[in-house]
Amino acid sequence: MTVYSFVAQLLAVLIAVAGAPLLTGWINQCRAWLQNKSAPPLLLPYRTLHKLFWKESVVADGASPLFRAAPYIVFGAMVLACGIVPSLSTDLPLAAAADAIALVGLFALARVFISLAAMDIGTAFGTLGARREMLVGFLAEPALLMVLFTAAFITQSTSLANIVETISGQEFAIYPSLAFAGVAFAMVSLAENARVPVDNPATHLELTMIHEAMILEYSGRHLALIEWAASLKLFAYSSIGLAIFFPWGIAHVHEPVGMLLALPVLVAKLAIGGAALALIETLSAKMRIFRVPEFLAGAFLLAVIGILVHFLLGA
Amino acid sequence: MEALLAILGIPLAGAAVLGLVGHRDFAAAVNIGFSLATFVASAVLTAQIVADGPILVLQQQFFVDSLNVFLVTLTAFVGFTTALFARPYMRVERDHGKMTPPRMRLFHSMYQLFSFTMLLALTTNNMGLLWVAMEAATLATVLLVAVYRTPASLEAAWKYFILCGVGIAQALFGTILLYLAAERLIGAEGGGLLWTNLDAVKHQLEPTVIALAFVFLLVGYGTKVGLAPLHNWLPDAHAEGPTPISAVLSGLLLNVALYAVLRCKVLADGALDSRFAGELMMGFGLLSVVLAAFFLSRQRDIKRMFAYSSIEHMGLVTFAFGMGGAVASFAGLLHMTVHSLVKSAIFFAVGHAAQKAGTQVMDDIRGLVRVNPVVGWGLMIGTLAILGMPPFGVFASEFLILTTAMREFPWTTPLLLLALGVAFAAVLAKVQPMVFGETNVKPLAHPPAIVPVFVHLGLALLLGLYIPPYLEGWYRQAARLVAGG
Amino acid sequence: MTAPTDWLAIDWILAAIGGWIAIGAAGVLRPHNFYIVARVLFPLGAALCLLVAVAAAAALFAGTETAVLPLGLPGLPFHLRLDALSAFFLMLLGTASAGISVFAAGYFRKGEGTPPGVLCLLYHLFLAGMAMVLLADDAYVFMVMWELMALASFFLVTANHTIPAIRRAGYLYLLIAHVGALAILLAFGVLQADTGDYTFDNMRAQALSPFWASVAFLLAFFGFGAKAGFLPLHVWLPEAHPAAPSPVSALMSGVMLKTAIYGLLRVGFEILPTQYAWWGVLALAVGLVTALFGVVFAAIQTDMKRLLAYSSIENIGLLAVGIGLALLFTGYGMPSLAALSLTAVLYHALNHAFFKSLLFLGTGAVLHATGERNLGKLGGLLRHMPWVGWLALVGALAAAGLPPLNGFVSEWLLLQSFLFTLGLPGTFINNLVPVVAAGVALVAALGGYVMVKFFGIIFLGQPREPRLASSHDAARWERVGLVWLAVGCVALGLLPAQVIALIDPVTRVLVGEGIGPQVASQGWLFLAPVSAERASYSPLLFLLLVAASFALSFVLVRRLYHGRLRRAAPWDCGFPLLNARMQDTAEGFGQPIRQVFEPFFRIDRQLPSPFDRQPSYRMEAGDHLWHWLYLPVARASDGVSRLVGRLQQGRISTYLMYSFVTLLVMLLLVFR
Amino acid sequence: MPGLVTQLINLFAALLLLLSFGLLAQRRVLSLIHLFTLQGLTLTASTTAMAFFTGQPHLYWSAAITLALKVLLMPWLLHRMIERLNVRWDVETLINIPATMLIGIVLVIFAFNLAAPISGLSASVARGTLGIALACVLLSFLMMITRTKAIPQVIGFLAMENALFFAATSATYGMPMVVELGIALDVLVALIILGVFMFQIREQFDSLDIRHLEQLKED
Repeated sequence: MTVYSFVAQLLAVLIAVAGAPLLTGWINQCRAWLQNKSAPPLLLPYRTLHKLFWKESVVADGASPLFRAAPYIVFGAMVLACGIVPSLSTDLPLAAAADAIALVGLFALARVFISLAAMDIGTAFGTLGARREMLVGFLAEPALLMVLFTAAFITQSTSLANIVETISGQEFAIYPSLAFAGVAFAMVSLAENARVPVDNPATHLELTMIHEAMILEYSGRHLALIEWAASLKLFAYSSIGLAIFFPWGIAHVHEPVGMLLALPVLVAKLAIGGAALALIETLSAKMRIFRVPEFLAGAFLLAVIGILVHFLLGA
Repeated sequence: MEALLAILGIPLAGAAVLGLVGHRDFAAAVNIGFSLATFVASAVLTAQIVADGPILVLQQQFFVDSLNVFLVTLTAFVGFTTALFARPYMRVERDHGKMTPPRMRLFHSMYQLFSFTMLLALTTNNMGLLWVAMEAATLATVLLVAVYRTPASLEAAWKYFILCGVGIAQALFGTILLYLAAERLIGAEGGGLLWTNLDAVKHQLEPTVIALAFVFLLVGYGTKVGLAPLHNWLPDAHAEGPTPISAVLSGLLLNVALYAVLRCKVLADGALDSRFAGELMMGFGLLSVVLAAFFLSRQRDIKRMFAYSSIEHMGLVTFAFGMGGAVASFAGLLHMTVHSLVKSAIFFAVGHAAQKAGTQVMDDIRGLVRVNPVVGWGLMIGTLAILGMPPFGVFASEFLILTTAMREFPWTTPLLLLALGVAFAAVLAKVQPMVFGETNVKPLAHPPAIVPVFVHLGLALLLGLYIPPYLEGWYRQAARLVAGG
Repeated sequence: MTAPTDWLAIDWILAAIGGWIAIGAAGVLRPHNFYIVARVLFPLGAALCLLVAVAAAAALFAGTETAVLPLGLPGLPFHLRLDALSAFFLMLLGTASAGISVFAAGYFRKGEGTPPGVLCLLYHLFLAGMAMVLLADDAYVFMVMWELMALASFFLVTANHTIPAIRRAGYLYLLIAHVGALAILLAFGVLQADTGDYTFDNMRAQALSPFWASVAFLLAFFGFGAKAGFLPLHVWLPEAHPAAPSPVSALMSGVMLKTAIYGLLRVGFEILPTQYAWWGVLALAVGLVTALFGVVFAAIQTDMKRLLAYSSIENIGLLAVGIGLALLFTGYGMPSLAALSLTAVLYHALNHAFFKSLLFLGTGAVLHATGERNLGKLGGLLRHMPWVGWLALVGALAAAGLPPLNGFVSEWLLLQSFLFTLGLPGTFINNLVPVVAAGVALVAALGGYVMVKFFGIIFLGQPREPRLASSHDAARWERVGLVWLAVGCVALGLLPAQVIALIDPVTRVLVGEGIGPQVASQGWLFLAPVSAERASYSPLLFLLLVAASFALSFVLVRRLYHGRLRRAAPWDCGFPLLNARMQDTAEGFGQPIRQVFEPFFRIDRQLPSPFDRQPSYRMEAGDHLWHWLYLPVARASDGVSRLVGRLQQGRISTYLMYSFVTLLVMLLLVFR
Repeated sequence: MPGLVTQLINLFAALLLLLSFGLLAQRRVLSLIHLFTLQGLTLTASTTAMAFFTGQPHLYWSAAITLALKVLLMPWLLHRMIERLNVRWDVETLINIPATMLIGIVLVIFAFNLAAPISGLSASVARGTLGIALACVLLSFLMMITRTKAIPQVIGFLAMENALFFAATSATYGMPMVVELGIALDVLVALIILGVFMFQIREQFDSLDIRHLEQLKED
């Protein structure tokens, strides 16, 4: 790998790690506007992280090393995820280390560890959250995989970089299969990022919370890492969606100039995407927990239909 | 020659001697002694036959070739081991007061007489004498079946007697017809009943007569083989008699009766130049296998159940011989051997088990391995062996039979496999809880004679894994005689 | 066989098998001498396992070796053959069972059902039987060893035979195994095509008509499926595996099931000359249903060993799916793609052998420490048995199919091979394949759910019973075994390129193609089965990156901020009476799955009424197939035997009538 | 001359068949025994005739044996038995007599047709009799089936032996001596053992009704 592509890779990771909280902040802001509340400052997430890092972290008596290791593992997994999803350029050396399937595996890894950590203390809430998280996961994962498969079938490759190159490379074409996949992907990412209507990041109401229930025992730097990882996850999902469904503007291999152009494009796309997410969250109401499987099953089926459509229409 | 005389003389003498002293304590030992002597003599005879071919002695009245000499050895051997087993078993029966001294005497002398009739039936060359011996075998055992004098045992004996008597009468009619057919070729001056002569002229024998004769002979001797639907005496007689008798009935009598059928089949095949005889035997065999398999699952008395299993296996052997051909006949002979070894072993184990539990009802026998691991494992292994589990010999022969059937008569294989599967399910379901689990049986005064069980099972295991060349050659000769090719 | 110097691999393996039998015999000589059995014989057996593994690995590339033992039937002595396929599975057997044997050396305790010596005999006969099955090259030795294997494992399953449920499990197991064996026998009967020669060589030579070839395949599929636990022949598996002592469960689940897969591959690809696509469709369908069924049932189990048994059914289903794909590809003449999916199958077989054995042994250690199999009474064991706990975590992550461990690699390969189905002709298949792919993805995700439940409930949280606090960690021998298997899981996960190099000759035997060279061309670091553009995966790099960002964040946080930590009681949400019993139970954890997959189960629930003195709650999720298939069959045969029983109604006149009628009928036969 | 012999033998044969029907029809035990004795007598006569005209010495012997066993010894034993057990009463049958007779006639026709092709081949002067012998066998079989008491069943059994014996002597020139001796011995022992049994059965069930012997069965 050339020095250039190395730089590109590094840049992608750094931008993701640095920019992820910003995206979260932006979404919160939009949501506040849409619900005409007075919006929190855009940089609030950074301050929260800073504050949490300074706080000493309180760990329950019975906690095993697993509990303390989990935040770092999750954070690391999310960083890697952001590293292999082409956000600025498709020229990612790391992309060879993990393709789309491995990406799903990566998310699963993070999910499993956070759930295990939640069960580690042995409070009722932790296990409850873990159970619900896995419930979301076992439907969301295959759905996401099927979405990626649709793209993979179209481009005959599971390496994200190649998918993006192929889709953005050829002249503009409408893929009905991608339409299905897109809807499915939207639903999945809502669920995966603990967003309304599946979960509500802003609530601590026992009966409904999923993600929050799992991290109830965390505090201080551990909590900070988890929150950061969550925003990284959101960033990763957004850039997956952008990369597959709106790949235009992402720099190709061997066009250093593209990088300069790609950054503003990315920011713009993320801004729009975040606004859209906030809009969805505002318009829809939180579901009862046992509606969630139906919701995700719907996403799963849509994704499968997407592939079937591709098989039948060859497009 | 001398060996032959010894084989016939020793048991006869034994019967006489034990008729006098059979009630004494040492009688059991004497019984064993005579059986052992018989076995040794038979071994000698076998050696001679294998060395220098068949013999034909005493005005051609006796004929020993590789087919019957192997059955002679088997008979003598199982007779010997059964005598070994009978010693402690009958002791216990006596302690329980089921056997009075007179009955002991009857048992011992009749035991020897029975083995005499078996050996006579095997070695004689005269179809008439064969019949006489078979009838005599019935007479010798029928009193033993009734020896306990319980209503059930009397009923069993009565049925055994009447059914076998009537059946064997048909065989006599068949023999007469055979004689009638032979007389025209061989002449009235005797000889017309000598199997060797018949075998020599079998191709000129009148087909219609022979067909008729074979039907009667098959019904007659088939009754004693226990082919369905002529089998009805068999379970009762096995269940109600003393276990050593069940062992020899299952292990020997059935074989000898089948041997008689085989001799007749050879003649019929020669005369008829059609598959008539074979098809009849296949029909009977198949019917017996299937019926017996379904009978098995409804049994409550353990000896009764294994009696049905004997019917099943005899059916299988009959089916094999019915198919004919070198491989099938070979398999049939092998199956006869392993069946009588394993089945008698099972009856030994069952006998001890039933004595320990004080009942033959399977639901009341539990957890044998806890009290007496050897008997328990013996019963378990024997059962699995008889169910056709490798690496025991039963599987070897069943493998050959099934594979031949697949080739010759594919439509029969599903039936056979169904029957085998049903039998497996039924028997295993009954035996497993008897052997394993919490126990209710109590140890006995006299240590069980466990050597015979494991000797038999060991031999069966050997035959499943490795058939020594000379044994194989011997089987092949015999198979050639049966298959008539 | 002369001096060991010029021994072939097969000779070494045969020697090892002989050694096992000798060990077993030695064990029986001193059935109650616990020390010799545990400390001498089992380690010896483990050494022989390693010997087998090494010899087999050597034989993988050495080409085919044959041997004929002077045993067996006249005219049909034991033909043995060691080709790449056998060698691969022997390697699997050796490596996995080495760990299991070492564990067993520490596991078997005094005074548990069957005496240790007898167990030792049965255990090593079991090993020998499996090895011989893998070597067999004619129908007779195959059947003999196949049944010997079944028999030995049957006795091992019922080792603790005083419990009626265990006896029933053993009975069910042996019965289904036997029925399957009969089917296999029939399959061989069809394969030899009336030649009467039962050597596999002869069967290979036969050119069967499509009909008979299909019959043979279906019979083999049924027979081997019965052993592998394909639906609907799976019912014995969740009964037998929990019933057995844990090392035996590990051996059965990890290795024995693979012998069934081996048989299917042997018959389906190697003996049968041509494959037909619809076989693949069948295998795909059965496999998917089996996998889904297995994982869904695993998710709701409350007994840890039953849970693992169902998860074995799931993995077997995945293997069947892979075989189905391979059949599809060969059926349409795409051997290279078939090679890809077969690589996935073999790889997954190897992985499953390792992680499932590891998990079963882990449950064994837990069982010994706590005497408890019910998940509802376990918990928090990670603190008290760290060795078992952390090693089980490795196994659980591998079983959950998470990168960078081994379970993920094979699932990755399987999914990869799905991506090539676009080239397959036929609308039906084009509709089927995506659905199956989706199903596989769903199964994989649910596998994660199951493993989180398994590990979380047993090892995490608070001990649900006070006495668990006193549970002790695994002893020395057991640790060694566990570590061996865990290391295997990691190694298989991190070095896919090297493993595939081992699998390559096997696929060449089966379909004449292999993906080895292509993979090798990508270097040792990257796994790219077809081409780097299509897909590539590098577990080492993956691990490295996660670890790096882990370490980096750790260091940075310490450097920029601080590492202060305070221990405190868990937050009780203001409810002071929180205790361990209030944790989520196994039932609770499975409840969402039960809700979502309601129709899968035959649920009978017993809810307490408000007026109960001792209110109790009971919920059993039964198996529909049991009521739809097995009970009717049992009833039918019972009915038939009742009818048959009528014949024997005791009246002598009737019996005479039978004979009379028989006679007349036969006379009529002559007469016409 | 042979013509006459043939007629004689056929006459005896016819007599035998008649007696078998008689046995089939007869209700009273005592008369059953008488009929059986007559049968034995006829058998002896026919055997002697055969011996006389064919000049086969051993046939005389078999005639003598028949006389001794089937005319003297066995009837005597049977008589003693029924006195000891005092069972002189009527015998009820499972199937009523006329029906039994009808079946019997059918059997006879069947037997004749069956034997027709064979009897032609017989070298014996009495070739026609084989069919009759077969008929007698089947009739005795039928009798055993229809009787519900022990003694009649035994008599049926012995009658069957008679028929077989007749077949042996008339259709062929008699079995070899050793065989005949053996058969005779067997039959005698059989009868004795049956006698023993009947006493045992009697003391167990205090009746000779074999419908007591229906306990061993599948249920």
